Amino acid sequence: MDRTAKIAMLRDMLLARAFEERAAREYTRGNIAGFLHLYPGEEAVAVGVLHAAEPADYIVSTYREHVHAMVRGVPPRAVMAELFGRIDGCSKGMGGSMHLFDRERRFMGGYAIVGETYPVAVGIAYTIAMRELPEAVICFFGDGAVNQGTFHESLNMAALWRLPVLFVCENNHYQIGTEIHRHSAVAEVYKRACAHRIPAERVNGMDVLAVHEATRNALARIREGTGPQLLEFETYRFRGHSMADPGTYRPRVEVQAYEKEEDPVTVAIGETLPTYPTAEQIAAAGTDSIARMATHMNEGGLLEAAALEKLQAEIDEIVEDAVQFASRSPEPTLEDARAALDCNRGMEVLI
Amino acid sequence: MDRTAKIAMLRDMLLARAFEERAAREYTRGNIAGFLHLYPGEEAVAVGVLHAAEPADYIVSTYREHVHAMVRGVPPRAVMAELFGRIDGCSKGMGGSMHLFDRERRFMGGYAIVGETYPVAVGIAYTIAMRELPEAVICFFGDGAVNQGTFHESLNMAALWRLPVLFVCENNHYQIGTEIHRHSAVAEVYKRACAHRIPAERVNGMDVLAVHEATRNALARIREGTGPQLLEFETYRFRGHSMADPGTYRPRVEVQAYEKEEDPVTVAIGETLPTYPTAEQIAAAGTDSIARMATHMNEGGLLEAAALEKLQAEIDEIVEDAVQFASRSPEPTLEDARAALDCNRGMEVLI
Amino acid sequence: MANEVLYWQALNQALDAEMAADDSVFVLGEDVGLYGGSYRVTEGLYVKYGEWRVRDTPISEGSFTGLGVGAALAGMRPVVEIMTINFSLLALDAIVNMAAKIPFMSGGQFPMPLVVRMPGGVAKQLAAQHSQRLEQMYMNVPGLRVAVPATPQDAWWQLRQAIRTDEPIVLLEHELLYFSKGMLDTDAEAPPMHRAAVRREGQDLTIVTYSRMVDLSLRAADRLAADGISAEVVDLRSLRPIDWDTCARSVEKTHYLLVVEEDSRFAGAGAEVAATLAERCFFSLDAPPARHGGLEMPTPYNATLEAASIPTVTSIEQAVRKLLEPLPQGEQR
Amino acid sequence: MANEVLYWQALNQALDAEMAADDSVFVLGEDVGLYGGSYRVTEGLYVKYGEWRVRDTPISEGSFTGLGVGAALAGMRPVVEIMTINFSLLALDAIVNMAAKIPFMSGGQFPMPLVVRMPGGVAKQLAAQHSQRLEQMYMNVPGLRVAVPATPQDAWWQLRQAIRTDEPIVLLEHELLYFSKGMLDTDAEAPPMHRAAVRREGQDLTIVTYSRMVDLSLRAADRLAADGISAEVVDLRSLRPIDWDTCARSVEKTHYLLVVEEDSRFAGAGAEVAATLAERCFFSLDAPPARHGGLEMPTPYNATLEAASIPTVTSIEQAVRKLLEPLPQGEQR
Ligand SMILES: Cc1ncc(C[n+]2csc(CCOP(=O)(O)OP(=O)(O)O)c2C)c(N)n1
Ligand SMILES: Cc1ncc(C[n+]2csc(CCOP(=O)(O)OP(=O)(O)O)c2C)c(N)n1
Ligand SMILES: [Mg+2]
Ligand SMILES: [Mg+2]
Repeated sequence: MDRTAKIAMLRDMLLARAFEERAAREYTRGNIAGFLHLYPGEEAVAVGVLHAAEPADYIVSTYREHVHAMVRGVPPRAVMAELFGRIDGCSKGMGGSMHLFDRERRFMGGYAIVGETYPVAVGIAYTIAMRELPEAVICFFGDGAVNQGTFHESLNMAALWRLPVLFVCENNHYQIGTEIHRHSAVAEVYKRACAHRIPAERVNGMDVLAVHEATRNALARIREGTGPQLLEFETYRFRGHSMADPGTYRPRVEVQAYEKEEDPVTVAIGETLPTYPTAEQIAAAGTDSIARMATHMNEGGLLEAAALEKLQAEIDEIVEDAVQFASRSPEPTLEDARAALDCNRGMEVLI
Repeated sequence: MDRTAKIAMLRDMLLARAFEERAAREYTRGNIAGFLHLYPGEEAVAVGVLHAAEPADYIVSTYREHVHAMVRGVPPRAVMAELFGRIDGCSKGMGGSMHLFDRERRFMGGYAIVGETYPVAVGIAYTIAMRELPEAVICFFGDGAVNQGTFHESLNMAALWRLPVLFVCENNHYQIGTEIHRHSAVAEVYKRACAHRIPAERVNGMDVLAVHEATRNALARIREGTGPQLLEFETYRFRGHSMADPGTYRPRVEVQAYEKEEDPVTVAIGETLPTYPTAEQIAAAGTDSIARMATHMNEGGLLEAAALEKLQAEIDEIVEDAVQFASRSPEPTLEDARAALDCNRGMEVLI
Repeated sequence: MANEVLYWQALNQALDAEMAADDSVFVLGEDVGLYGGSYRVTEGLYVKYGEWRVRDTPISEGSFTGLGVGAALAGMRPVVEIMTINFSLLALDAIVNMAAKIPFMSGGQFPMPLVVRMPGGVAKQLAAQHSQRLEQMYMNVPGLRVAVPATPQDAWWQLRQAIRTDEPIVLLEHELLYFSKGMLDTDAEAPPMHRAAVRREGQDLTIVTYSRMVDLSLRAADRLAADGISAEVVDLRSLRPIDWDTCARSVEKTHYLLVVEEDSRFAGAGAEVAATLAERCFFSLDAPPARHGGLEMPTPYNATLEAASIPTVTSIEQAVRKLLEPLPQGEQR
Repeated sequence: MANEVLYWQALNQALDAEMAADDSVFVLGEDVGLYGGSYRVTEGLYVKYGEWRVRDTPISEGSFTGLGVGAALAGMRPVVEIMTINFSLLALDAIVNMAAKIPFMSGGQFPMPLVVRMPGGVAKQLAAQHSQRLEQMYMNVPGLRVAVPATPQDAWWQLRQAIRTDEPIVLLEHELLYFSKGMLDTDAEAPPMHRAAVRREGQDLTIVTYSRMVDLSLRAADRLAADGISAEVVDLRSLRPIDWDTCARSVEKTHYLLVVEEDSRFAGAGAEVAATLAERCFFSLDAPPARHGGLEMPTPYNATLEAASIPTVTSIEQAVRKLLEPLPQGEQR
C-alpha cells in the first residue's frame, strides 16, 4: 500500500475521533439529543474496512454509524446537520444519529433495531447476484447482535445462495453493560460462521493495516463468486455505550454480586476500562489504533510529526465547519416531513 | 437392554404406525379435519428417544406429535378424541392434532409455529436448573425448523447457562416440499451446534436401538450438569407433509426446472419416494424401522412371528377402541371453551 | 377479455403478468417455487422464470421478509409470500420497523416497492395458532398500505397495483377465498387501489365489511331483501387508507351502520371503521353504530365451536334485524 | 405508609416485594442485572437475588420471551423485560401465538403467570424506530391482558397484581413517566387491576385517556377550568379489558366524549374506546365522539417536529374547545 493511501486512512481515523468527540460536546450542550452512540476506540475498523471497498459496493450499518458514513464519503457537514436534526442532514433531520442514509454513496442506512442489518444486506446481495454484478455488500454488526436470530437466518441464506456479502463484526466485547462471556456461549464470534460453512477470520481491530488487508482479501474472494465471508475485528469502545451510559459502574456492582465467589468474569471485567481513558493512558496502553498508526507512519518516514500536526489542524477545521454548518441549517418543516413520508407516492391516486 | 424393554419399543412402533394410518383413514372419512401431519417412517425416533427418558423429564413437541404423545403415555383414546375435536381429547377438543397437551405426563404441548419448541424447552430447563432438579427437557424439531432464528437464540442461551435440554432433530430431509440441500447451507444439522459449542451427534434414525442408546447417553451427560446436547436423527417420512400434500409432485416439476442442467439436487430427489410405498416396497427397501426391529427381535429369538402377530392384533384393537371412544365422545360446548380460556382466572375480579 | 377464474388463479395471473413485464419483480417465500405455493398462487412460475426469480426460502420469516426490504432498497420489486399471516408475527420487525419507516427516516431518499402477501383468516379447523386475522396489526402503521381483495377481479387488480407502486403494501388474502370463483376481466381499467366498492345498493342500512365477510354479508342481504329490508353492502377493499367518502355517503343515505368483520370485535379493524363513521356521520345516524365480529377467544379446533366463533350469514342477518329494531319508547340501547 | 417516589422506584419496589414473597418470581431481560436496567427498574435486585433470579440475557427477544413462556408452563412466575416496546415486535410470536393461546389450546390445563414489561411511547428524539406506541397490537389478542399504569401508585399496584395472577399480562410503561413523581402508599388496598379511575371530576365533557396522556389531559383540564369548562378525566389504567362502566357513567353525565391517545389516531387504541362508547352512549352524546391522537407519520427525529407529532396540553385544550363549540345552525360536522 502506498503512502497516500496510508495517509488517507490516518486522516479518516483522526477525523473520526475528532468528529465524535465534538459530537459528544454538542450533545452535552443540548444541540444533539436522543441516543448518541459514539465510535472512539473503534476507528480502525470502519477505516480499514471501507478503504478496501469499491464505490459500487453497498454499506449497511447500525446505530453507531457516523464514522462509517463519513469514511464512505458522506460529508461531515451532512452528518453533523443530521445529528442536529436539520434539513441539510443526510436524512433531512428525520432520522437522526441512528438513521443516516445516503443513497448516492450506497450508504444504505443506519438501523437501530439490533439484527436488522443482516437481512437488508442479504437482500441487496440477492439483487447483485441475480443481476450478476461485480458488486458486494458490507454488513456491520456488533458482538451483541450475533445473538439475534436474524444473524443465523441471514447467514444461512447468504451461504446457501452464495451471495456477495461481507459480514463485519465489530467485537467491542460489550452488549451495552453485558460482557461477551455473559451473552455468548461461544465468545469467538468468527467461530459461529461454521454453522453455515462461511469462511471466517478473527483480526486485530486495533490495527488498521491488518483490518484493511483482511477486508481486501475477503472482498476479492467474494468477487470470485464463492459466496459470503465473515470477519471479526476485536476492538474496544473507550466511551460508554451511548451518551446516556457513563460506563463507570461495571466493576463495582459486579464485585458486589460475586464477592463471595471466584468467577472468571470478575477477572475479565477487572481488565476493562471503567472510565474514559485520557490520551496519556491510551498512549501508554498502546492499544489505541490512531496512536499506533501515527507511530507506524512516523517510524516508516511516511509522515513526520509536523505533518501530522498539520493534518490534525485541518481535521479540527473540518469538524468546526461541520458544526457551524449544522447550526446554521434550518429545521425541517412539517411539509418536509410529509414530503419524506410520501416520497414514493408519485402521481398515484390512492382512493 | 432386556427383552421386555425391546418388546415395549416394538409395540409402541407398531401402535404408532397403526394409529397414524387409521388417523389418515378417519381424515378421508371427514372425522378429522385441519392440518394432519402424520408420522409413518419416523417411528424409531419418537420411540427410541422417549423410551430413554424418565417420567420426570419434560417433552416439548411440534405439530407432528401424535406419536410423541402416545409413547409418552397419553392414551390413544385421548389423542384420537382430540383429533376428532371431542371433549375427551387431551386438549378438550380446543387444540386438535397440532396442539396435544398433557400436563400430568409433562407433555408440554405440540406447537404449530415452526421454531417455537426451542424457547419453551429452554424456559422449562431454566426452571429445572434454577431449582437444581435432576430433570431434563426433550425438545423436538424438524430439519426445516433449524433455520428459524429461535434455534440459534435458544441454543446459545442453553449453552451459556448450561441448561438441561436435549435438542432432538427429526431430520426427514424435507421442509414440506423443500429438500434439505435447498433450505440449508449446511445439510448436516448436528454441525450447526458447533456455533454454540454444544456436543452433537448424527445417528441413524431408522434404527430404534441406536436412537435409544444415543439418547440414553446424551441424557446421562445432561444429568451430570454439563449443559445441553443435540442429537440429529436421520429419518424419512413415507407420506406427504400433511394430508393436504400428496407428495407426488416432487420429481416431475423438479426435472422440468432443471432439465437443461445437471444438478445434484435432481439426483437426490430422484432417490426419494414420490408416492407412499406399499408394505412390500418398504420391506424390500429395508429402511423401514419397524420391519428392521421386528427382524432383529425375530432373529435374536426375542419375539417369534406368532407373538408379533398377536401383538399386532392387540394394537389393532387399541386403535379401533380409540376410534370408537372418540366417536362416542361429546363435542365440547361454548361453555367448555370459555372455561378453557378462563382457566387461570380463579376468584380474581378484573374490574 | 372476461373469464371465470378462481381467486388464486387471478393472483397467479397477476404475478405472471408483472413478472413478464418487469424483470425486477421476483417472488420469494416458503415453497413458492418447486412446490408451486401452498395455495397454488405461484404455480408454474418457477418453471417459467427460474429459481432466482421464484425463490424457495428456508423457514426464516424475519430474514426473508427483511431480504425483501433490502432488495427493494436496491431497486427490485420483491413480492414476499408469508405462508400464512400467523407467521408474519415473526416478520413484523421487517415490515413495521423497516419497510414502513425507511423511506421516511431517510428523508425521502429510498423507494420501497415491497409487496408482502399473506393468506389469513379462519379456514377449516386449523386451530388457534393458524386461524388469526390480525389485520388491525397492520392498520396502525404509518408508511404502510393494506389491501384486502375480496374477489378475483380485485385480487388481479390490487396485486398488480401493489407491485407497481413504490410504497410498501401488505396484501391480505383470505384462505377460504382462494377457491372461490368470479369473473376476471383482464382488460378492464382498475379503480384506484384503495377505493371502496358498493357491492350492493340498499336504502335501509349500510353494512361495511371486507374480505370473506363481503360474500357472507351479500348473502345475508339477499335473505333480508325477502323481508323487505334493503341493505347496502360496502366492500372496503383496503384497510389503510380507508375510503371514508364512500362509506360516509352510504351511511348518510341509510342512517344505519353495521360493521362486519371476521376478527374478534375488541380492537379489531372494525373499531376504526365504527369510530370514524360514528364521528363523521353522527348526525345522520338513527341508531348507534354497530359492530358484528367474532367471539373474544382464540379459535377452537372443534368444528362446531369454530363456526360459532365467527360471523355467519345467519348471525349477520340477526345483527341487522337487531340494529333496525325500533327502540321501546323512552329506552336507550 | 405513603411516600413520594419516582415511577421507576415504585416498579422496583414492586418487583422486590414480589421476589421476596415468592421464590418462583424471577426477572429477565437485557441488562436487567449487573447494569441495573436501562430505566433503573431492576436496580439492586441482582445483588440481592443473584443471577438466576435476575437474568441478563443476550439480544434474543424472541427466545427469551419464549423462555418466559416455558418457565411459566413449568410453574414459575417470570417477569420479562423487553428493553423497549419497539423490540417487542421480535417477541410477538411468544406473546401472541404462545402465551395468549396455550392455556386455551391445552383445554385449560396450564397456568401462564407471565408478565412482559415494556417501556414505550415517544420520549426525547429517539427517532422513528424507537418511538412507537403499539398498544393496539396487544389489545386485539384474546387471552392476553394489558395494563398501562400512569402513576407510581398504579405502577406498584398493577405490577404486583400482574405477577400474582396466573394469566399472561403485558405491562406498558411510558418512557417519560419513569422519572415522574407521585405518592406511593404501599399499604393501601389495590383496586381491581383493570378498573378505570376518574382522575378529575367534571360536568361538561369526558376525556378518556391513559398512560402519559393522563397527566397532559389533567393539565389541559386545569387550563379549561379557568374558562369555566369542567372536564372529567378518566384514566383507563387497562387496555384489555376496558372498564366500560366507568367510562359510560362519565359520558352519560357529561354528554361529550374526547378520547386522547399518544398514538397516531388511525386504528390506535382510541378507536376501540370511541367505537364502543359511541355505540353504548349514543343517545347520551350531544356531539360526535371525538378522538385526538398523534399525526399519521413515523416519529421524526427533529425535536420540533417530534413535539408536533403527538398531543400536547395545548392541543388537547384545543380539541376540547372544538368539541364543545356550538354547531352553526343546521350544519353537521
Ligand atoms: C432488538 C433490539 N434489542 C435491544 C436493543 C437495545 N440495544 C441497542 S444497542 C444494544 C447493544 C448492542 O451491542 P453490540 O451488538 O455489541 O453493538 P455495540 O453497541 O457494542 O456496537 C442494545 C441491547 C435494540 N436496539 N434492538
Ligand atoms: C413459522 C412458520 N413458518 C411456516 C410454517 C408452515 N410449515 C409448517 S411445517 C413446515 C415445514 C417444517 O419442516 P421440518 O421442520 O423439517 O419438519 P417436518 O414437517 O419435516 O417434520 C412449514 C414450512 C409454520 N408452521 N411456521
Ligand atoms: Mg458490542
Ligand atoms: Mg423435515
